[in-house]
Amino acid sequence: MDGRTTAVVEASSLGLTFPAGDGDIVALSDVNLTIDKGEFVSFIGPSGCGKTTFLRAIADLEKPTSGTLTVNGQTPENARKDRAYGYVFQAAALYPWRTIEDNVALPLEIMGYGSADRAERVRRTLALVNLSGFEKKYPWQLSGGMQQRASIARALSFDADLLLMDEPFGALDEIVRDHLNSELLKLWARTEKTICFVTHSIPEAVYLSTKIVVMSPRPGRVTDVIVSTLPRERPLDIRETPEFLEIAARVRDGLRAGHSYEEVV
Amino acid sequence: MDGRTTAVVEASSLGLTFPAGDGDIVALSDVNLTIDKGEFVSFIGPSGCGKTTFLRAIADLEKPTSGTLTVNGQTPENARKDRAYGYVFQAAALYPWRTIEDNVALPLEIMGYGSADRAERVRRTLALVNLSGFEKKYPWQLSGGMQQRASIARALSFDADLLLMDEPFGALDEIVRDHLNSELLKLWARTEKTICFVTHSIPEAVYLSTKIVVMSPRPGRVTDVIVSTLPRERPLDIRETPEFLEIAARVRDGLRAGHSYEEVV
Amino acid sequence: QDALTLQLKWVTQAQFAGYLVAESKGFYDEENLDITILPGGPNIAPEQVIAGGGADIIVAWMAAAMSAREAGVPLVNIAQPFKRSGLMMICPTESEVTEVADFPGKTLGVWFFGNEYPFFAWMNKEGIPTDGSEGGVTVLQQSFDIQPMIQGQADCISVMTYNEYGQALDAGYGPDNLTIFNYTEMGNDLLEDGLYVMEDTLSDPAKVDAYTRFVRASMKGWQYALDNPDEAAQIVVDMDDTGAAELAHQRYMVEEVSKLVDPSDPALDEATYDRTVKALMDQAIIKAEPEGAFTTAVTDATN
Amino acid sequence: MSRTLSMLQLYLALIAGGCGLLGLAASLPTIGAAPLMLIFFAVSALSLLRLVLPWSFWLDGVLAVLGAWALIASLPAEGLMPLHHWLALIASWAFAWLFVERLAAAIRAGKLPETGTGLVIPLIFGLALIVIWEVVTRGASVSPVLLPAPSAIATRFAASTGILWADFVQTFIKSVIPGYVIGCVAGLLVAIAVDRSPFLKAGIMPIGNFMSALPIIGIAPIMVMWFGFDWQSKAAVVVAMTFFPMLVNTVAGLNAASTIERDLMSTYAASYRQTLMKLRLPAAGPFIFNALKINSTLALIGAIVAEFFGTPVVGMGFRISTGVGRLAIDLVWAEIAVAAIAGSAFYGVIALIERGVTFWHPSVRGGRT
Amino acid sequence: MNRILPVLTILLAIIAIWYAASVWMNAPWQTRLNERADLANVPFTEFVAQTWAQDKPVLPSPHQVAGEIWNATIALEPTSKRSLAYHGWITLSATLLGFAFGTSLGVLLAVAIIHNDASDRSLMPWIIASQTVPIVAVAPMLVVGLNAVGLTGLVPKALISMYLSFFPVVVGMVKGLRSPEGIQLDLLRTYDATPWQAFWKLRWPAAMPFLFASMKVGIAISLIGAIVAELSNTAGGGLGVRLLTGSVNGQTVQIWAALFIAAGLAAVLVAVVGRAEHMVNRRMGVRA
Ligand SMILES: Nc1ncnc2c1ncn2[C@@H]1O[C@H](COP(=O)(O)OP(=O)(O)OP(=O)(O)O)[C@@H](O)[C@H]1O
Ligand SMILES: Nc1ncnc2c1ncn2[C@@H]1O[C@H](COP(=O)(O)OP(=O)(O)OP(=O)(O)O)[C@@H](O)[C@H]1O
Ligand SMILES: Cc1ncc(C[n+]2csc(CCO)c2C)c(N)n1
Ligand SMILES: [Mg+2]
Ligand SMILES: [Mg+2]
Repeated sequence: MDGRTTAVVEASSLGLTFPAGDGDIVALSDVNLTIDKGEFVSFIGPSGCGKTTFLRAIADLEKPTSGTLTVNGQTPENARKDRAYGYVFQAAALYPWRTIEDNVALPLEIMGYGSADRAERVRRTLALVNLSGFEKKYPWQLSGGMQQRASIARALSFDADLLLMDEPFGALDEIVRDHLNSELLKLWARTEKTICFVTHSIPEAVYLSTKIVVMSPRPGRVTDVIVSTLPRERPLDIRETPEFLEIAARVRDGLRAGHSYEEVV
Repeated sequence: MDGRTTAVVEASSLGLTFPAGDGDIVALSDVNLTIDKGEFVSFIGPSGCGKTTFLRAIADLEKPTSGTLTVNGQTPENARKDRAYGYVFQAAALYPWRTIEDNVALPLEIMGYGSADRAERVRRTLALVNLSGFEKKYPWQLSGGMQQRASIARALSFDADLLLMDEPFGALDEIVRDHLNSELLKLWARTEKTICFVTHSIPEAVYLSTKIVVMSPRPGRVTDVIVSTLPRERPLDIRETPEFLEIAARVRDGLRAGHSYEEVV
Repeated sequence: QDALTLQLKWVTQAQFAGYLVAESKGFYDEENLDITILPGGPNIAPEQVIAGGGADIIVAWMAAAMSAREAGVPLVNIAQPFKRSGLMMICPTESEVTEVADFPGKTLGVWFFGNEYPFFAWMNKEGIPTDGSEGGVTVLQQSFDIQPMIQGQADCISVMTYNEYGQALDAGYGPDNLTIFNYTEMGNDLLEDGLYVMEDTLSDPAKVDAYTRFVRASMKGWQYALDNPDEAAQIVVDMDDTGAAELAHQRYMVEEVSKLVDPSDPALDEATYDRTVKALMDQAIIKAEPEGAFTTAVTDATN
Repeated sequence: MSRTLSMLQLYLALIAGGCGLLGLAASLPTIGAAPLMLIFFAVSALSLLRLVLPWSFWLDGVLAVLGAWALIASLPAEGLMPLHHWLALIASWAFAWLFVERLAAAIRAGKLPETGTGLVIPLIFGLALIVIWEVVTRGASVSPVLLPAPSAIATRFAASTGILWADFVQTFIKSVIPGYVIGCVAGLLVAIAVDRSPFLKAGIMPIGNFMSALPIIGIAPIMVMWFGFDWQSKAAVVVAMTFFPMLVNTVAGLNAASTIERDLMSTYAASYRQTLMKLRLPAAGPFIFNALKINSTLALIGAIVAEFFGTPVVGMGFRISTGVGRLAIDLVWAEIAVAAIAGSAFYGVIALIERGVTFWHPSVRGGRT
Repeated sequence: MNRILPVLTILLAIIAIWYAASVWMNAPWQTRLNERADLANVPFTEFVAQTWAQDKPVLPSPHQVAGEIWNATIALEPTSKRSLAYHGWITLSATLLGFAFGTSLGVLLAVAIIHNDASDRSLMPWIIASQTVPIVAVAPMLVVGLNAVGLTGLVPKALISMYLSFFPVVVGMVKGLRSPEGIQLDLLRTYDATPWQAFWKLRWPAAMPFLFASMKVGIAISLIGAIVAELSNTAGGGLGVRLLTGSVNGQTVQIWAALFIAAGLAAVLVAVVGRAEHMVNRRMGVRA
């Protein structure tokens, strides 16, 4: 798996066009990006710039229309069949007829884990996202934030080395978000996973990432890749340091550049 | 209308309890708050603390169960019948069978504006929110941000003196949000409207408001009312000034106090 | 035992008393026959049932059977217990119909579903148009009860002497406030309730033998029914799976049917047959003179 | 091409080709008896070459047509079809299926345009059913009194257009249309009235549900008794049949507007009428059309049933019931065909109007929000 | 209580209107009867009573129907051929068998439609067309045809029930099996789940509410199918046969009694499906 290269995701001249009735929609064009093992990469950019599309392409949920894309050195399809990644969608997408533990167990059932192993993994990942005690509840009995955490647990349960997260904390208020951000950082530090993370929040992107990919729309392009100079160890109040603010300002400039207000929204 | 007092909204010992199968839900308890004419008041607090409920009570969409609440010195019901306010819901709530301009014209039709006046107001408010050129589109042909702006235009079209806005910019990305924030500030400065504004974002609250109401849940109470010392004129980069950061820190502390993480989420 | 299925033309009632009594009294068993009697109804065409193999013998009116013969179901009459027709048209006094000449411009209720041929043959004979043209009658597809007369929806309605006429009597109608046209009395009767089988089965002597025994036992049933009308009515009521048959009404029906059936002679009267065929051809209900549409082989053997 | 066959397509191809091969072998003793059939068997057998050579799906379509043609051309006038000809039926059907299977795949892959070709598939399916019907009824000598062949029905249809048209006018124009309009409008109005009063709603809805479970067959004789023999009683049955679906759907539809959409009206202090006209009726549109579609099939059936219980001597139901009595089964099927065509067309028209009126609904505009 | 009161009020109103209507509709015939019997000047109250007690009324009064229902159910042995309980059972058995057939067929077709492009495109128009065929017209011929291949009794009736009841099930199940959102299907794709797994773990449970809604419609229609079939298959009895014999004998009271029993049976069957839905919902943790 970690063959000749440490690149987990490698995109070169990647393009992805959606056919549409009145002219095609170019969602991604000429994207070149390498994500190495153990990196925490944030994607930021205005709505519709192709962040989700790029994550979906990595996950083999969309087919690139040009260029090449490899995941763990293989095609995305083979990587998917190897169950190389866990995906956290923008919405929690829990199945309402399953309890929280059954929801978390879903990928394990499908991948054929034994039932003892399953129970153990469910217990462990639920504890990790602070949901112990809610195993037997149904999704609608939990708040939005708890649901989102359950969906993260589900993606973590089978220990894929690559985590793809599409605005997982979009619906949460600032305090809860802060808490989950630092939990996620701890998890990442502990497990050495590679994480691709989509967000709209500049502070969040700066706080979490080792690398920030700024994108711009029409067509979706990578306009800037900012490598963070922050240490790996990040207390919450790092966000008031000048270094942090400086990176944030750079991200903001990058964003604004690709953002001609009138046409984007 | 602007009778003996300048208080637009006046709540004293306000309580609102939802009856529920297993024990009532106290959404608001002992809320005391006065909002004067021309103020820009932000409400901030964790999910479920009663922000929406308070706004709905002002709008006469919920009936308080204890205490008193007056709007323009009258009961909320009479104020509603006087069409005293414009309401922007958390979701855009545009009618999918109407074009954007017809959606904006909806309150005007209902309030019996003449058709020439209607056309003029629609044109003007759509221009205000930067949607000129999209008059004939249907809501589902617009992005979420554009929909949200159309719903703001709809609330502005009939020039109510009081604007109630429930997380109007929740679904937008930072850049667009910044833009709309400054537009809103300009509008407010120009028209002397009174604005009640719900948000989850501390910078947004601080940037916009003359007064920030911090709430905490279970039961919904007002834990802090912070009067902004920022000038009325606010360029975007005011957000990097120490004064701004200090107010933001105070809001954050207020929020955190009411926020015992485990039980809320 | 030879198994045979008999498809009746209508719901279980005393119109078929002979067969029901024969079954109930064990006359068929005595002839070493295992008979299944299937009730009919307004949506069941016995000619179609026998064509589909759902029955061996059917009770049918000759006009319908001959018409079916032309349509490709080779039916053959093997016996004709009913000698006379029970069909009548009745007109209440309010309709102001007292003779055939009064018909033009009136609305007449007629049963369809293969029961309409006698009426059209009659009108054809009288020269009264039925196609809605000038000087003709308006025809209604009548429901199978006397409501159209009670409701005044038709000026005259079709009845059977042994069934709907009884309902009319119960409802307070009678000879004094009705004009009655009896098809038999007018000489317009077309043979009703004969027994028909498929032609190809008659080449099998074993089948013919079974039919013979069937007819013999059935006639014994008829004889018994007419001799013991009260018991026959009770048997009919008992054998009705729908529970709709009323004893008093069935008793009336046995009485009336006895005027139409000759239990001593199941044979087809050739003169009546010829008249029926002529009437059908006159009216183009059938186009060609039927060949071999009846056989006396069975009735000859019963003696 | 051969690489792109799915499992199902592979099986179908093997069945089609295999039947061709077997049929070819079985035809050899009587070679020359049915040349068209022989050609069909031969080419079918050849189609097995698709395992090694490319074989366009258009060829499968051509073979399906050829097979159907050969079958119908060689149907015996009397008696049973030769046993090995049944292989041709199976092969021809397998080719048809294979053709639509591959055609659908081509449309999905974007190799063929959706419009036009999309219509071809249901048409082929229908034609396949008719060919099977024709071949089975005639090949197995099914009595025309039980089930006539489509060709016989078509012949009768063509010869009886006068009668069929008169029956159509009596049943559809005079009974169905007025009954449908009255039933639907009444259901809509009562729903609006009921919706205003929670008390009425709570009282009427359970009873409405009970009534809609009433078997209408039972209503028909009563309506004939009440409203006479002509179209009025048929229209009354149609009214009774269409009223409750419309009532139930509209009541549900009037509740379809979301709380927030209603609250919006409330913030404008809109009157009941304004809320009804500008919000609740438009929001109920999809539900109302649902009822209109259900009713379009119910209405015709109701009118036909009612004609079983007494009519003037015209009408589709009359013709069907007397037709069965007279064993004019081909005419009965011609009437049934008229009913099916009229019913489908009625449904189609309502569905088209629905697309126009509720263009905004996700189910119509294609699901993208 | 606050559910019963409105229903009761409306019910009372209906019964009052019904009584009034039966006076009005039976009056002409009663007048003629009285004239014929030379009864002049019958007091109004007595006349009203007469219209409510006719033997073969145009519109039977509520108590006549209720009395007939009582006499034909409670007052009789359930095995009696005059008992509506007996006939109800016969119809019910055909209904249930037809409903089982119809639901299975509907589900199978829906599964074919969502999994196979060709089926998706070819079946739906014909399924809709199938419902425009007047089954009442086809039923007699179908009964004869099935008889020709040796099927009699329960099965032909059940097949006609099936013909009517599969339709709402296909329509509902196609919707239901397609109801999972793209994101939920994508989730399974990220696990590389097989179509079989996607069906059982996602599509099938997601379709449950649709299945039950369809089954409620389907079982009521099944009953109608069984009754239609009995009109063409009078052997053996059943509620349809009672309707028919009532109609051919002009026994209006008998028709109405059979109708009400049929509607009551439908209501009970729908309630039973609703009950089953409730239980499944509980097992699936659906919010109360
Ligand atoms: N299935 C699709 N068909 C057609 N166009 C699509 C499809 N999915 C996405 N697009 C288009 O592709 C572009 C990129 O979409 P994408 O969802 O990747 O944006 P995003 O950066 O994730 O935006 P957001 O921040 O709003 O989630 C958009 O213009 C969108 O309209
Ligand atoms: N209609 C209702 N019935 C019962 N409880 C309700 C109702 N509406 C709101 N609540 C409850 O009242 C409390 C306050 O809700 P409210 O919507 O005002 O919160 P909020 O501060 O707007 O939260 P958010 O930030 O998530 O929008 C919550 O606990 C909620 O569950
Ligand atoms: C000629 C022809 N034959 C078969 C099918 C496919 N098909 C139609 S119905 C059915 C059964 C259940 O789906 C199947 C497989 C077709 N489309 N066209
Ligand atoms: Mg996205
Ligand atoms: Mg809220």
